[in-house]
Amino acid sequence: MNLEVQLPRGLRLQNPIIAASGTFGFGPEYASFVDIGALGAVSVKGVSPEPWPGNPPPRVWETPLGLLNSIGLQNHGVEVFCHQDLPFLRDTGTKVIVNIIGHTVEEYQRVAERLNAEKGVDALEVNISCPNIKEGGMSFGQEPDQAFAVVQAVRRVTDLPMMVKLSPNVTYPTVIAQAVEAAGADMISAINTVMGLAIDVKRRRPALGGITGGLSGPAVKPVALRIVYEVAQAVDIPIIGMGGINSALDVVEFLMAGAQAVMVGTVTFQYPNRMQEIIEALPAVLRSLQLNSLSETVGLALPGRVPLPPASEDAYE
Amino acid sequence: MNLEVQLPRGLRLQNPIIAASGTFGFGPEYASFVDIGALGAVSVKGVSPEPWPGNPPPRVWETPLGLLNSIGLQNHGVEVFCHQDLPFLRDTGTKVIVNIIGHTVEEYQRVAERLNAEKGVDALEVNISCPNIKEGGMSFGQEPDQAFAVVQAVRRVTDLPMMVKLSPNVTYPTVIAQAVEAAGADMISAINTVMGLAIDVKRRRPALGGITGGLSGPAVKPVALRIVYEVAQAVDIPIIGMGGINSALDVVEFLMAGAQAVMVGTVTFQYPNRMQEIIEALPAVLRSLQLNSLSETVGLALPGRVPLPPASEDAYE
Amino acid sequence: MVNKEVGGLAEMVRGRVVKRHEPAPGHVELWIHSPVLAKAIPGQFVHVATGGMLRRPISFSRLDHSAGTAAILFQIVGDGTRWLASVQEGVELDLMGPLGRGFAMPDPRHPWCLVGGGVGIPPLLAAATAWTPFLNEPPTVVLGARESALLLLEEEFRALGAAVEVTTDDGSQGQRGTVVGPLAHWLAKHPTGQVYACGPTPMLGAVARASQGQSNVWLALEQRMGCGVGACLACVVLANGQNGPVYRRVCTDGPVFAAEELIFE
Amino acid sequence: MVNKEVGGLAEMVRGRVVKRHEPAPGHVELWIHSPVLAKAIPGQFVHVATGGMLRRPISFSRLDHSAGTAAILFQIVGDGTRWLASVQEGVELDLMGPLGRGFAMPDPRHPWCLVGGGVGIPPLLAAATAWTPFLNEPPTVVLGARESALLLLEEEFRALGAAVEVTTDDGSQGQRGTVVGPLAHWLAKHPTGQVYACGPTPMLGAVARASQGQSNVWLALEQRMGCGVGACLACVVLANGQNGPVYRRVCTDGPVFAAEELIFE
Ligand SMILES: Cc1cc2nc3c(=O)[nH]c(=O)nc-3n(C[C@H](O)[C@H](O)[C@H](O)COP(=O)(O)OP(=O)(O)OC[C@H]3O[C@@H](n4cnc5c(N)ncnc54)[C@H](O)[C@@H]3O)c2cc1C
Ligand SMILES: Cc1cc2nc3c(=O)[nH]c(=O)nc-3n(C[C@H](O)[C@H](O)[C@H](O)COP(=O)(O)OP(=O)(O)OC[C@H]3O[C@@H](n4cnc5c(N)ncnc54)[C@H](O)[C@@H]3O)c2cc1C
Ligand SMILES: Cc1cc2nc3c(=O)[nH]c(=O)nc-3n(C[C@H](O)[C@H](O)[C@H](O)COP(=O)(O)O)c2cc1C
Ligand SMILES: Cc1cc2nc3c(=O)[nH]c(=O)nc-3n(C[C@H](O)[C@H](O)[C@H](O)COP(=O)(O)O)c2cc1C
Ligand code: FES
Ligand code: FES
Repeated sequence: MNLEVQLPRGLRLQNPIIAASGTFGFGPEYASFVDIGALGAVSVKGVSPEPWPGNPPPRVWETPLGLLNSIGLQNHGVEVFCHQDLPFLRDTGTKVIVNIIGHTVEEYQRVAERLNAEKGVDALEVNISCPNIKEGGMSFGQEPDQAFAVVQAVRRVTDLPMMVKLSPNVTYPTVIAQAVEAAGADMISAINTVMGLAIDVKRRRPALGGITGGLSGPAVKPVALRIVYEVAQAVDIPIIGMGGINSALDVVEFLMAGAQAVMVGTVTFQYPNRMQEIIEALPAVLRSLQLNSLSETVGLALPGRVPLPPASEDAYE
Repeated sequence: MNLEVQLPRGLRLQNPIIAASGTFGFGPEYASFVDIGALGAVSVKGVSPEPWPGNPPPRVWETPLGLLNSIGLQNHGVEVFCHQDLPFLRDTGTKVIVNIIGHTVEEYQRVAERLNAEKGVDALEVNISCPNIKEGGMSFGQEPDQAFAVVQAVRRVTDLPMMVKLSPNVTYPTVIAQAVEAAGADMISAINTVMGLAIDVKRRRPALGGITGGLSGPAVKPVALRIVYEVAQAVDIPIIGMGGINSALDVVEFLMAGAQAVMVGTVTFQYPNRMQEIIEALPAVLRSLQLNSLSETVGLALPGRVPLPPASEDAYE
Repeated sequence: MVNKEVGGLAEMVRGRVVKRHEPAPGHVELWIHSPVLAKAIPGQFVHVATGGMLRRPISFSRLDHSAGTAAILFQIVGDGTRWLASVQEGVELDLMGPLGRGFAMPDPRHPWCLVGGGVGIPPLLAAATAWTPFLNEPPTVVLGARESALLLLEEEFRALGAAVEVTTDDGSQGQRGTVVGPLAHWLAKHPTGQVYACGPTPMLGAVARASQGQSNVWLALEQRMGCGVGACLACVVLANGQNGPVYRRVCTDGPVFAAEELIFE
Repeated sequence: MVNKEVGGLAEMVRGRVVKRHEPAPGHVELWIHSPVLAKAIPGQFVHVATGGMLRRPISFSRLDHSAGTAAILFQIVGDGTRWLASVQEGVELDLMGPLGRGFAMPDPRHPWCLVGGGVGIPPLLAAATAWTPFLNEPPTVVLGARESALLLLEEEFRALGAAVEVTTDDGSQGQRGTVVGPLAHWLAKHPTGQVYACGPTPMLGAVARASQGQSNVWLALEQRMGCGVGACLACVVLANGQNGPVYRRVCTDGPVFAAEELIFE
């Protein structure tokens, strides 16, 4: 089965499985465990114009089938990224998506502009979950006008395929989605982590050094599917879905909910190999559901697209 | 250990464990499985002025350590509730919290007023997650001004202790919390379910008859704790915490995050007895953490309240 | 007509598996020692903890008062039944039951017919076993299955003296087709006949249509459940209410309903 | 001084447990057959799948090239180690490793001292076993534990010819108090001494303070980990960077750091 995915501005993936930002480092870290060239793409950890220090530890904490993290977007900045990591990634043969972050609109622009100078960047992913330091620390992704401003500013300085990553921590995700579409986003990726907290009862304080953290992993899958499903009906640009994907069946859920491709994050920590296993399993899983291509699967569960239930429903079970 | 909890307007619970609305029916259903008189209180399924039909089935779907439901607030209306269910509950000796719902501000008022006529109602829980039919179906709990309006209207017609139940599906839960405090709420209960969706890949459509549903169970515990922790710092009224509680240790997490009492929901379906087990286990669990009362536990993890780490941290482990 | 049959009082029960059998590929029957469950009425169910967030409802296939055992026969369709299928003799299960309203015993003056499809067959065996001694004649039994290998409990029904007709989707045994053919035939010959059916919802819809106008047609329904005791309102089916359609609970208003109570889409 | 030691190339490994032992209450040691892991450098660790969302990092207590086995010794503190403790001989584990930078071998011209507290002791045994044959004299070993019953591997160190000093919190064996007393004493006598310490973070902070100014002090740290391979930036500790404090990764920059690299609060 042909697993290729054709996305805007000529971005073509050999398959729909992308390593999610922040869970696959800047490229080389997983090289001895994963055949990176076999992945649809890699989205690198968020990259800012200057190095960011990140949050105090502990930075991860397990919750029921979920993971809380408060890495605080530690990274060594776009310069080091371009010299140290990008050449490696370019040579793997996979598509490289650079997740960009900033504390102000200008910082986002600066990273995007710097990447124009580099070969081997296939797309940008604008992570709008960063605290907007000018607006008192609320994230850019939580207010439509701020999301619009960031995306429009980045659009002005880049011709690369650009996806914008939605925060689930908003009342109306579709409103943010429409704002970033209007600002020139080519694609939407969703979702980033869900805000959460755990208490370390022995130490009588929040478990994470950064107090609150972002929840990921299987626990958030229903939240992610809900947002993908709603956003798919609200915008006309492709969606890259993610949140709790563990298996090829999970991927099918996201495709049916309207995603064209998916990202896989937290499960990689436990099973570095899982992305490859999913790529290998996907054709058989689709066929077992009487589906013969990716494209006919995308959006199958959206309103107005529901086909008759498969005949087997009438059989005895 | 004395587990009593003293709440506003003279509402006193014998212990902090309350059956969560919608998971314990209208009272009699669990009578052969649970010693209802041993519970801190029971919050009944949402009650509206007239009967509501609810959503088409399937109405529940399991997700990774979570449960999606779309019951659609089916209930037989406040009249039937008062005649059929309330007398039973009154006789159990537990405190009775009536969860009230409406499609308009007037409907909320109508239920609250009707309950004024009844003995045996110890408190109201205003569920503001209902679709506001006048405002196009968005829930009352998602906009501060609408939340304010409902709560103020109910406050005008009742002198009962009144808690308001927050939706987690908002950008700024603290803003809603402050609005309902300003409108006269005596307490806040948090959280209601998190919006989610699952796909039934075999039937190629959303799994639930109501399409989207509310996520509950252990998966949402970090989300609930985050909101309790933030709201506890934003308002001066007591908080009843809930979301994914399965054990006495979970209860301690909520207490340390700032809740005075908790509600237990989804786990009851699997283990009807779990609330009683928690009540029995709580004193020993608190003592094992060198805590000698409920009151010293409440809010222990809030900023500025962190005591020195217990001495045992320095010991070899 | 409304099902007014009420079952034994439900309890939390720990029951040890005393026998395990695989009657067909992917199907397992477990005999559980539990005097409380053994007193169930055919058509009632037990809510089994299998490790997921929710318990799993399963009907009784056999109820033996004197031995104090109840059996459940189920198909492996997902995680819960997979776990349950892995349970070996000697293991203690965490159970709630008996739950729901079972079948009301037939009127001995009229003939009776049991119609079962797939894993809808087991509760009918419990019914046939309980009632045959008290009735004038053994039942007519119509059994349906996808294929011959998946046909359940045929021998047990024959041992009770029942007249058994078999249908399979692929014609590998008995008549090719569904249970509705033989049922319609039987109904035509027995206008006062009493029908007890259990199986997939589309089959029950077909049974309801085939028996329209008849008043003694009882259907045992399935629906995804939460609590199993009437508290959560998850397990509803569309039924005729006094003022139009209403949702009724399979766990406590059913699982057995009169066909005329229900609305099939 | 920065730890430049690099370990063997890490792989995904399935390793069978060939021996299981309980050296103290609540502690288990597992010998795993895996030629890949057996080539690890003392101080490196293995990332063990135990069913949770994250793997569990555990250091090697023994490394036997010729037998192709590596051992891990751990305390039961939560779900992951509880599961691991339940593993019996013959079971195959899902492992990633060897990971991290291990200890650099001591300079044979100077004396060396191993300082271990609690479950920080095991990796020091791997080091002592690997190095003693190549060095002029066996190490001085300072072991700390909460109480006598929880003291790990003392006999194994003595069997290597080490001079072992024991401290316990409650004085139930050896000197009452922490490892810092004997260490300070040893450092005073051996100004060019090389120290290798592993244990709870507060103990390592105390070791760092006691050895301030000394340059050959190596600490093996613990921190909650995600990936174990440097990708997620979860496992950081505060360290001295070129322009002030920076966060460095325990999994790939460590777990072994020079004491002078680190900032203890
Ligand atoms: C009153 C009643 C009696 C039943 N009796 C039998 C029986 O005797 N033999 C038998 O094999 N099966 C019976 N079923 C169906 C049985 O409950 C399901 O096959 C079982 O719950 C599937 O669980 P799972 O974890 O293996 O599957 P999954 O599909 O993984 O289950 C996921 C969820 O869906 C629910 N579910 C899945 N299928 C059904 C279904 N058909 N009906 C209701 N809920 C479902 C499960 O309970 C669970 O909550 C009965 C159902 C009901 C309501
Ligand atoms: C490099 C390294 C080497 C280690 N070597 C050993 C060893 O040889 N023997 C031994 O007994 N222990 C060792 N530990 C500690 C061991 O990793 C934890 O005790 C273990 O992960 C606890 O898992 P759990 O599920 O039982 O506990 P839980 O507390 O339930 O674990 C919850 C989470 O916290 C993490 N965690 C808990 N305690 C620690 C800790 N002290 N350090 C790091 N993460 C922790 C777990 O990995 C998990 O992600 C080492 C830790 C590191 C980082
Ligand atoms: C440790 C960690 C770090 C992350 N860092 C980033 C990041 O830098 N930029 C970003 O856009 N998303 C980041 N994410 C979010 C993931 O890319 C993804 O959106 C989320 O984890 C949900 O997918 P999952 O459940 O498959 O992990 C991070 C997630 C984790 C767990
Ligand atoms: C099946 C079901 C029905 C519910 N119905 C209501 C309701 O009527 N009113 C309400 O305020 N909350 C309702 N809730 C939400 C619960 O009261 C509770 O807020 C939520 O389930 C989180 O707690 P838990 O994780 O312990 O279940 C319902 C939850 C479930 C699972
Ligand atoms: S399963 Fe809860 S009402 Fe039927
Ligand atoms: S555990 Fe991921 S960087 Fe160390």
